[in-house]
Amino acid sequence: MTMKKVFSRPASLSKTPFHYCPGCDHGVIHRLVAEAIDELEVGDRTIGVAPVGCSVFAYDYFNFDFNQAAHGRAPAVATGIKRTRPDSIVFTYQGDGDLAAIGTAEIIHAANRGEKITVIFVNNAIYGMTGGQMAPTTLIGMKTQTSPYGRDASTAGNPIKMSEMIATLESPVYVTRVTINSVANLMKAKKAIYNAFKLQKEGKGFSFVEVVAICPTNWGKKPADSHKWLTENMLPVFPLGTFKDTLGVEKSA
Amino acid sequence: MSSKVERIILAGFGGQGVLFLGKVIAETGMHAGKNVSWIPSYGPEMRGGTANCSVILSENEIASPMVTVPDTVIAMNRPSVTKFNQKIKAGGMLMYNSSLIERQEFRDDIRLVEIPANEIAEELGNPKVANLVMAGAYSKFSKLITFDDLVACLPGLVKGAKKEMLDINLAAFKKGFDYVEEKKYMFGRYVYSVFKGI
Amino acid sequence: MSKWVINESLCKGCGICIARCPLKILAYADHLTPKGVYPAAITDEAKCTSCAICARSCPDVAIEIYKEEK
Amino acid sequence: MAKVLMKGNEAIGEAAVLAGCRYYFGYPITPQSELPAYLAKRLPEVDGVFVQAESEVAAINMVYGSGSAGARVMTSSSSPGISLKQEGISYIAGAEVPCLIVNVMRGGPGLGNIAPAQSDYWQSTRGGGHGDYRTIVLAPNSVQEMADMTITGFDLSDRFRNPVLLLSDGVLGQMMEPVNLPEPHDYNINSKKWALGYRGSDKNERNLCSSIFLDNDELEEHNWHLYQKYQVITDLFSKGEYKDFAVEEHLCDDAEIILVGYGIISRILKTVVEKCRKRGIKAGLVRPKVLWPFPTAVFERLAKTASQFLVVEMSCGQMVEDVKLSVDGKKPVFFFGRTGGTVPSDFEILNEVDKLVRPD
Amino acid sequence: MNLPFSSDAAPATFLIGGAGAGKTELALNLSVFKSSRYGGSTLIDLDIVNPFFRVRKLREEVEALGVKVICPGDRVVSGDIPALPPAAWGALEAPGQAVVCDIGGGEPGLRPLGRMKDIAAARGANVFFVINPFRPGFTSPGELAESFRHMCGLSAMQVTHLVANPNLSGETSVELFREGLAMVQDFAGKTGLPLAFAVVASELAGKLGVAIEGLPGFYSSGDLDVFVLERYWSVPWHFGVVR
Repeated sequence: MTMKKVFSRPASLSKTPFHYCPGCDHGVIHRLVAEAIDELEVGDRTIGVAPVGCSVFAYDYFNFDFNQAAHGRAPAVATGIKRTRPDSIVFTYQGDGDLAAIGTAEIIHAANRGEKITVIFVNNAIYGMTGGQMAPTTLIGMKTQTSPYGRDASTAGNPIKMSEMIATLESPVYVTRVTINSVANLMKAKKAIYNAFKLQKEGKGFSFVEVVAICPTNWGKKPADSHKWLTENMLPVFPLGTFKDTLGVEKSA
Repeated sequence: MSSKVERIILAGFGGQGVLFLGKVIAETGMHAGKNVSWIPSYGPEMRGGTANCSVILSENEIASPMVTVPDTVIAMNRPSVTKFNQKIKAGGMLMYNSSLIERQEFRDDIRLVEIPANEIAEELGNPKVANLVMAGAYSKFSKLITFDDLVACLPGLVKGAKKEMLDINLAAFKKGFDYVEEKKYMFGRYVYSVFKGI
Repeated sequence: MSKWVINESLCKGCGICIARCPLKILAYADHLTPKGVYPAAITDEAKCTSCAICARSCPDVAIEIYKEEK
Repeated sequence: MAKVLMKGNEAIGEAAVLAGCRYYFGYPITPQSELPAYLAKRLPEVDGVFVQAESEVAAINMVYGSGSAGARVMTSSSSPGISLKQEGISYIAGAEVPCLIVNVMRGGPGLGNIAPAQSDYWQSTRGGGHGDYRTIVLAPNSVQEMADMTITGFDLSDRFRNPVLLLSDGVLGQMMEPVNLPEPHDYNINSKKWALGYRGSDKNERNLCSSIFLDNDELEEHNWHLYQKYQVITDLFSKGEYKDFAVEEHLCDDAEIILVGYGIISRILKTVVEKCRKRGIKAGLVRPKVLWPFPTAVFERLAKTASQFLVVEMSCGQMVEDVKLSVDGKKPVFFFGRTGGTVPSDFEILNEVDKLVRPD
Repeated sequence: MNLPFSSDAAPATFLIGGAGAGKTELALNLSVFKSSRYGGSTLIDLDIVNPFFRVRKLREEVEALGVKVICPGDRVVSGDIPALPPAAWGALEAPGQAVVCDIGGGEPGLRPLGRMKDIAAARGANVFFVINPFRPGFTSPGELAESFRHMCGLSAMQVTHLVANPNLSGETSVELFREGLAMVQDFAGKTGLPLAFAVVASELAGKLGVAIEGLPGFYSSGDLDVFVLERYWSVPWHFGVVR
């Protein structure tokens, strides 16, 4: 009688324990990235770009090469890496402050140039790292350190829908929004991340996966309550779905 | 004109090809084994509608490439004369495009050379080569480059040009050179008086 | 028959696995790990179907699941 | 190879290609736009990559990425654009990634104008971005040197894993002179074991390019490591193999007044020195070819023999501070400068020399 | 003789309040006091706001005094990363040692408490609202009431006691102390919340007629319980220096 592994830690994920708060979604998203890399068998030629934000140490949690970029600049750094080593699998891992505020120019133009990279965008509607300030994706009325009276659309604008925005561009081949609030959604997220990397492996073009995620600490909620809050409040604003799939990767899979 | 160094300012309207004219002279100088430098007008000088560049041809190493006191000014339009007339070294030369610049009271301590460059170019069927007419004319005066140097250098300067174009450029050089020759300017003497009272 | 293994040094006691276990056979252990956390533990391994929902949900990738091979 | 007549900006571009640089990331700004234009045309001919970025900020970060992946990579800009690049330069210095950055200086502060200037001396030699770091700063004064120093710059940056700044100005960028182009180098992208994507058989750990050290002790260790590297560089330039490369002296041995200038100014000063000599004034010229590390030793030595120094810059006086530090109060150091795009003429500088040498 | 504060024995104490109210200094002192009194205590650093005022800076010093410090991992200790230590939950759940929780100043610091309100309620924790009436936002009865209402809403925890910490740092005089104390007492009267004690710096204790036997400790000054502080944390640019 032998025991077969049903589930274990993916090889691309290092043994270093995450520094994240208990219950943080980053850990699951890291794992999904590592699983996709393993399943595509590209772990020996993957280069990640870590952002500024809570996931600033992302580089320590994977067993492949990493660059740690300045705030918002990861898509530019990834462009430099991918252009230099076109046979590498290059991805950025960015939060909403990084990608949707300070680095808006970089992400839009990397997408528009059709850089053959994968972007994992973790949207939790708040700046976690600096202590819970308003993000570009903060919901209307949501109170944060810098929107103490609730986000007011008349002065702070509306939540930016990055996936929808990027899907308007010609070049990207795959733009999708997922979440991991339930096991079913988690499996869809896993598939989306796999698809995004698969397209890159095939040399196809810019792929973008937005993961709507929780920040239990800055939301002041237990993880389960946070996932519930996400479902009730964030998903109506950030609807799940695939906004662009030029090559039909979802159907072919 | 010193035999060791020639400092030239070339000026005109944008589009008259003065920067290219400078480049032709500099490149020719280089192929003739001279030290050369070329600087376009740059910065505040660019304002006011004239484009200009400075070229130095020299037997020796060129220290400063800046030309503040030119030996020669090649002026393609009126504002260029106004702008650079007073800067020419005493005993230097003002070579001007008389198609666009009326004869007038110039300084009397410099050599004046008038070339109806536009008219000559139009005769050749291409008004754009007026600048090259001036190049041909300049080679007549230069101690550092010759007409043959100019001709030898041309194919490298207009890479990929059609034969007709090359021919018309050569013709422009020639016309400019011949114009000076025919007019029999008195080299080595200041001929400011030539125009006085004519 | 399944085998449910937790790496207690990775567990942060967030409780997501406990909440999501469809058979409700996970609970906090009654001991503290060296890191000062009450880790998740399996209460009735015999009932485990090795669905791996707990493992997939774990943000710290602390759980491994094995199943008897036929 | 035969001489070619080239613009300074173009010479940098061609020299970069010859140095094995195949990656350029930039953004247009006057007066350096000929350089990206040249490379946009040239790099595809050698299977290189030219990317016009969305901003200088993005461009320098592309350089960071490409350099961290082992490339010989460059970017170029002019003063306001270099200000935007400072964030990236700080990261690149922190992560010890080699690259070449070209600044064709124009007037400032702010938008200033597009005229030539030397007012980024402080920014270039003092770091420019945040944190304790240095960039090697090379200051050419001819189109030939624009080409030569581009190649030296790549070599230095690879050797020390440090960004190198080629500090030029609008005049040098725009002027044409004959250039002897160097022989092409082969550069192997897999020559750097530390680079991301390096897949040599001797690689046993994953590679990381990062400037983050959240632990106080780790950061302090890293800072002192960088400092030691900068000391090594300083020594190599002041007494080691780059000693002669770092500075040019002209007629200094018997000089009573030493004129000091870099870049295009040094060319004018050479004319001034010649004119001075003709008039019986014992003038000499010191031209720092490397602005960091500053050639301090030359000034220490000349402070013993010369009686005064005159620093000439196209700024309100920036390098003059380094000259004063080097002369260390032993002899008076004077300054003459023009700004706003006016390149001082040999006559006005001569006039200044006259005032100092013949004070009545 | 140390006068034990009547509710001191509660197994867990949360310190909340405005930024700069003096929570961190009080947390350090309370945990040191509890350590000496009960043979050990635990201090939890839940500050996700300002990396310059976190107890983790003084970790070694207070651990030498028998206080177990729980703070985020070493690698983020100097970072601006709001990772909460998982052991915080374990410490609050575990029976045994007295636990003091220091919460970061200002409103954002209060948010993470939402994750802990259930466990705090289950343990019957003391939730002290620390007031320095000389800090902006607390200087008039109206302001104080508004700030209190607002912060209680954010913290999701039920405040059990008020703590008065009237001080102007080194410039605190007896008169100033009494003036500030009166304001907090007045506020306590209005809200019906008990004023647990007032915080007094050791320099001021003598002037108030408190005979100190050991620091830090609880003493009586007339009808008022005071907690006299040892100054562990004088100014942020001296952090790490313990007298």
